[in-house]
Amino acid sequence: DILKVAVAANFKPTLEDLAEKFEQETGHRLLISAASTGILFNQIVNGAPFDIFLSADRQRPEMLKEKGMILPGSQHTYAMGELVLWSPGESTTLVELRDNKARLAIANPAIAPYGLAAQQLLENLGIWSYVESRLVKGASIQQTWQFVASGNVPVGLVAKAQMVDGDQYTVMPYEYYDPIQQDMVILKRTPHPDAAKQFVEFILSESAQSLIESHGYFSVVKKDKDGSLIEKALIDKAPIDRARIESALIKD
Amino acid sequence: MLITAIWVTLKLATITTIILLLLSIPLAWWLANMQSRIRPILEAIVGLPMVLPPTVLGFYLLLLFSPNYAAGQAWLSLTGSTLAFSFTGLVVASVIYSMPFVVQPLQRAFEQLDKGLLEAAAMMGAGAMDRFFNIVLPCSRRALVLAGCMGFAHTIGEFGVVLMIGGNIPGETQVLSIALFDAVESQSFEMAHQIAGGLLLFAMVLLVFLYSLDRRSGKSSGSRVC
Amino acid sequence: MLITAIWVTLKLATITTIILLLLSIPLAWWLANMQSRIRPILEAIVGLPMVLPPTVLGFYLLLLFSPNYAAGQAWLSLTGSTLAFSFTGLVVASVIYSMPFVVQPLQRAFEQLDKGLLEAAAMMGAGAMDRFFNIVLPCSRRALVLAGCMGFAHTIGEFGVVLMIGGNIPGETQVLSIALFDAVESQSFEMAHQIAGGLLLFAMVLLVFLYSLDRRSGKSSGSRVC
Amino acid sequence: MLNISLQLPRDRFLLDVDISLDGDSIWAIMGRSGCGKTSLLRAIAGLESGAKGKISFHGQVWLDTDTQMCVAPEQRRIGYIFQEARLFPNLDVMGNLQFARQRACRRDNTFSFSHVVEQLGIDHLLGRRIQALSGGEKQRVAIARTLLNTPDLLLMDEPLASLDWTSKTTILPILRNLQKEFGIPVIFVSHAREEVARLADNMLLIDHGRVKLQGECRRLFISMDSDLISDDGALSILEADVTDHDEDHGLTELSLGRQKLLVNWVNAEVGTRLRILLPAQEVSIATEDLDCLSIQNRLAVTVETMKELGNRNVLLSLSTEGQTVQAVVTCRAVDMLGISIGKPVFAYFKASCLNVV
Amino acid sequence: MLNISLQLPRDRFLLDVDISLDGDSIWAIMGRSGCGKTSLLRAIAGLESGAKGKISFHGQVWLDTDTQMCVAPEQRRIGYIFQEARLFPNLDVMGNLQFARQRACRRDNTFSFSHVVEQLGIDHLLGRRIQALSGGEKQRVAIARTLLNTPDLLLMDEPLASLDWTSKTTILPILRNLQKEFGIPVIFVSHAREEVARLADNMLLIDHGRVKLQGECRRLFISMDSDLISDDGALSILEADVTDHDEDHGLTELSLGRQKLLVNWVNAEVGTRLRILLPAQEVSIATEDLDCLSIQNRLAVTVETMKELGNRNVLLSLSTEGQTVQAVVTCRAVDMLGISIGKPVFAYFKASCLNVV
Ligand SMILES: Nc1ncnc2c1ncn2[C@@H]1O[C@H](COP(=O)(O)OP(=O)(O)OP(=O)(O)O)[C@@H](O)[C@H]1O
Ligand SMILES: Nc1ncnc2c1ncn2[C@@H]1O[C@H](COP(=O)(O)OP(=O)(O)OP(=O)(O)O)[C@@H](O)[C@H]1O
Ligand SMILES: [Mg+2]
Ligand SMILES: [Mg+2]
Repeated sequence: DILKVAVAANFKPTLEDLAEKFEQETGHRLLISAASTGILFNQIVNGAPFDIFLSADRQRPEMLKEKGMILPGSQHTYAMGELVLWSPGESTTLVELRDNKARLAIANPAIAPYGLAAQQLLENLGIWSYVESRLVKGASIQQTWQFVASGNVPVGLVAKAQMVDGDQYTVMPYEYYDPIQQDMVILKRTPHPDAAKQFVEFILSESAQSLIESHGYFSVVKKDKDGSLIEKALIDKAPIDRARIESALIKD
Repeated sequence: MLITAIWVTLKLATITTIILLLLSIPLAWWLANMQSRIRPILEAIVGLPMVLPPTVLGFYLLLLFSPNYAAGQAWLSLTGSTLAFSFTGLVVASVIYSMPFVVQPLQRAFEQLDKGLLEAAAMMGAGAMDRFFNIVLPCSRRALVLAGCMGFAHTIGEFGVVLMIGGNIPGETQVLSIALFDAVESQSFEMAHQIAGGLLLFAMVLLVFLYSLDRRSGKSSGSRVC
Repeated sequence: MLITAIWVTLKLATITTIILLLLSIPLAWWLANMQSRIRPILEAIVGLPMVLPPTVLGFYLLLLFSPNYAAGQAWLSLTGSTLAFSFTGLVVASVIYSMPFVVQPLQRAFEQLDKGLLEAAAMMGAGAMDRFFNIVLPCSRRALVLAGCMGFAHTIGEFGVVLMIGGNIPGETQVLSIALFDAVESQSFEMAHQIAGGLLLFAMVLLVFLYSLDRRSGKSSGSRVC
Repeated sequence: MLNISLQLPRDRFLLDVDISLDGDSIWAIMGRSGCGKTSLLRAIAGLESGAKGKISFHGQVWLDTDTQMCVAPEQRRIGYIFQEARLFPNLDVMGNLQFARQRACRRDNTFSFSHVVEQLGIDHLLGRRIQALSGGEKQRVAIARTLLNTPDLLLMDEPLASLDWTSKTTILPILRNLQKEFGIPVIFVSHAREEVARLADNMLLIDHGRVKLQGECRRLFISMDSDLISDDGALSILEADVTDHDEDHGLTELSLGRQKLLVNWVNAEVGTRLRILLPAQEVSIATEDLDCLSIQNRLAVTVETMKELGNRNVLLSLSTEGQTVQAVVTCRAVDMLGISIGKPVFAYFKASCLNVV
Repeated sequence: MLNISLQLPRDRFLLDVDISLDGDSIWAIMGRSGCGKTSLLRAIAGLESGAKGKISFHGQVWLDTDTQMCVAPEQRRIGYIFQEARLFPNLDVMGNLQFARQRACRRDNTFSFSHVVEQLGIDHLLGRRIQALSGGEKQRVAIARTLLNTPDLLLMDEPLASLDWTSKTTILPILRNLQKEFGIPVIFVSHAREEVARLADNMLLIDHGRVKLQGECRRLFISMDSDLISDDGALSILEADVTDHDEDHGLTELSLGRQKLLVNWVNAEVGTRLRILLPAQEVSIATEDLDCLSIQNRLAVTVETMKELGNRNVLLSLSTEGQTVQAVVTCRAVDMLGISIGKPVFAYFKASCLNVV
């Protein structure tokens, strides 16, 4: 079967790697359509012929569920994003950032999950008000990355998944922002529910998850003591770890 | 992959340009000769798609095409498929989006045409259609080429509407501009540069060719004043 | 919030349109009167920005503006600030993006101008500038209005480039089209409808007003043939 | 037969015309610049949307505002030579001619292509761009184009204005032929009295949108009330029959009743009736019959009327053989020769003064 | 003084002209349609980029391809009345006139605005749109516009072609005045011999891009070799002094040496030298001195030359008082009266035939 997969643009490179494996393993084919989560959501609501939707957030799948547009029980978190502070030139810290006049690139909190996370991080660290007027907001995390990569903004809060070998970056403490849960759903109108379920199973499989992890995401599954896979529930906020704060703020 | 995107793009741009010209030529002629007071209103309506961001225009087209609403429902029951996320839908959307860029230069050219020539043709027994095809269109050749180029180029470069309406489905609605966008988004800059370079080169060759076609009409009569 | 976006949008569109006209009028005149064989090449270059998806164009502008590269570095050392994410940068990007839509109708109008009128003016002692301002421009009034409208509307509706270059900074680079995009992205449809409706209404009023301005020149001489 | 009853508002007056023009003759329209000549032609052609009234041609109604009837210009089969040439700039000369030829009303060989092209002297121009033609060349191409279209009615707006005399004299007979041989009515606007006298049978004088005078040229040129008659403009039109040719001297002898006239050689058979234009200026009066004078023509006439013209000249109307000859002489001559109404005198004019048309 | 030495390639020939035109006279350019008249004017005006050679006006060099010198058209202070009117469609009639007025070369009152507007009869048109003017109205506005621009040299391309006779006769004196009173040289193209004879002092006949004849009109119209001379075209130009006025008869008496001429009343003081056009057609020959004839003018002349014209007419050149009068008579008259070279005869012509200019 051919599965039409709608994927949030940030996850597309990862999904392409996964797709190869999936196609080999199952013989199904994937047609990957990438766009921003908001666009994909609007398209799905208005009749887009997708089978599976890999969102960059948890909220849109939730909304689809409320509308009754998904196969019951098909919503799963498939990866979790991680924020990093990236300055390709001289490395910098959030403290320096608070005190100097440099611009800081984040994704737009209003429309991008990474943006929301960045805002939470900065607020929780108490430096939002310092940097707010210097923020440059990308419409997506990809754009935010481009702002920094092109050298137009010296520092940005981007996704770890975007970092490539040799990039110097600082991982931000995940306690300071709500987990960037990326959920997937199977759409109710899919003509290939079985293949779709196979795909979901595949994504949650250990091998897939380790590949996802290697692309810079938190894996969402852990092995149970008895070796069976369980879904990781990272919904509760982790307790704040003072030491991590210090290091995030001060370490260069 | 890229090959199919190129193919879809060329098909889309060509079909769209043809439909655009077929629709815009009579529309522009009608507007150009309209005596009514509502002409500026109609002209403004034709120009309106320009002021909406393409993605937003695409969004509203999505709503229009959606089976959730009357128009889309009607289309669905008529043809058995939705307009959105189909090649046909892309063509419809591109036509709407690029229409002003084709209608307006044509309308201006038609307005500037010397009416005396049409009177002369009429006196030789040429009816309205005859005059239109044998005088109006040949005399507006430059404007037709320009309008066609604008429509074609704009459709190739178009992206927001296509993304919204098309859904980026490879082989069906994934056009080059989206592939290019994807490449930039997924940091495949090598590929992005190649696609962008290829697009520019192709456009350059096409435009130079078309613009060279009517060298002759542009030739000056040797006057020193300009 | 919305108010500042409206303000930035209007400011951007107005300044861009003015700059566009200031640049395009001489450029179009130069192209229209060019005898050289390279004219089609120059014309094609002017038209090139059309074929690139705006976001991609924005991406390349981003590279151009970057202090990592020569052009951006030069600008930085000259002015002390980068072009990206500034209002000035938006203006530059919008001008580049909308240029073809302004140059081309102007060029066509200039080409269609009866050179005999210019000769007549020259014989009355009118120099090149005098002729240009007192004959060429007044005779191309419709095309100027059209070109201005296209530039203005296109700048208002422009979005990809602005999104890329602007960085969505309130009061500086956050324009209405981006606010509208944001609203659609975040499913704030109520707001999206309002902004879109307002934009359309504003554009409608403006365009109807401008197109009504030159009713007179459009008035027919009573001929029955068209 | 063209019946016209027409109102058309112009900037300063109403063009208000009610005439019928018979189809077997050539009509000239004259009048001062801006009097409405072009407007009238355009209304006949159906080009003026503001025209109200009735127009019919050979019984076929073209316009009737009462019944909302209006035949489209392209269906009226009119040939219209505009005041400007209006050639199609997208076609070359050949293309312009072919455009007209392909849409010809009749496919008969009223005028063969090569004949028209040759007569108008445009054979060498066929491949030219319109932009590289001179004023007169454009005008000739426009005439050729209209002729090749073989219209049923020909309207011409100053068709010969920008042509040299040689071109004029070759084109005038073609136009006259059009009417005489093919029965195509011709209506033309002209400012040149000479042209009108040579070409037209009938005339219409328009002033501020109204017909001021209408009728046969030979009558109008004689009519004393006519505005056209300034002392340098009066013309007589005589009809005479060919009686003999004098080959030695290159002269043709005509008879006007019992009197004889000599004109420059005319290629016409004995018995043909000819039309002669005689400008009043050319006629001199003698009280005696003279033979020591180079003037070859002498008619015995009687003074019918005498009208003093503004500048102390006198316009004499002289009758002979049922026709009228006009002469302009000075007051002084009238005094010296004692000319008075009813007096028999001799009218002298040179053979070469007579234009035979 | 305008010196022209010029080559300009045309489609079928090279316009190749080498002339100097003196600045104190009015020059006419004649020639068949397409012979290069307009091209010549355009080259003088600096409008033809292909023109090569030298042009200078009053010592000022306008063009010299050797030294790459070329004065821009707008700096040559030329008034150019084009074959088409070329009014600015974005301005109304008043706007067109003001455009020219504001750029006038001299701000003196060579022609006051109201004077020009009135003379050309366009006062009622001032507020009009260009599109709603008749052909002749456009032509007159174009003339007014050029006059108001007060140029230093006036070039006119068939300026009166589409005008009625009344308009022509009011405009001709204005143009003549321009040269005579204000010393502005005038060069004009015309196809109408009448117009040329009335307006021009000198003439240029062009054929296929080359000057075929050049010189004073009075000489050229007499010259037997001239192409212009068909038997209906020959003209004599005489100069005579006013000696008396005959108010009773509305005549003016002129003296041509010891002989007298009578012409229609001329408003000129006794002693003024006048110029008279006398068409050869108008002149009759008598072997005796007659007084029973209405013809008022009689000159005793001697036959100088005789030239047989194509159509069995003879053109006689008659000398009297150092001037030349031409006459066209039929061969028959020559035979009958026994006219031969050297024979003294009498030339008769009517007072009203003489055009005084
Ligand atoms: N731009 C041009 N390039 C080449 N040849 C031209 C151009 N314009 C006109 N000609 C040709 O040159 C010749 C002279 O043209 P020109 O306009 O000077 O004639 P003209 O004497 O003014 O004739 P007319 O009395 O008909 O106006 C014509 O044969 C014409 O076809
Ligand atoms: N479209 C128009 N609307 C109103 N009035 C017009 C229009 N066109 C011309 N006129 C006016 O109507 C009058 C008659 O114009 P028309 O063109 O019929 O004159 P004409 O007799 O042909 O003169 P000419 O000999 O100068 O060509 C003129 O006074 C002119 O100004
Ligand atoms: Mg007219
Ligand atoms: Mg000419």
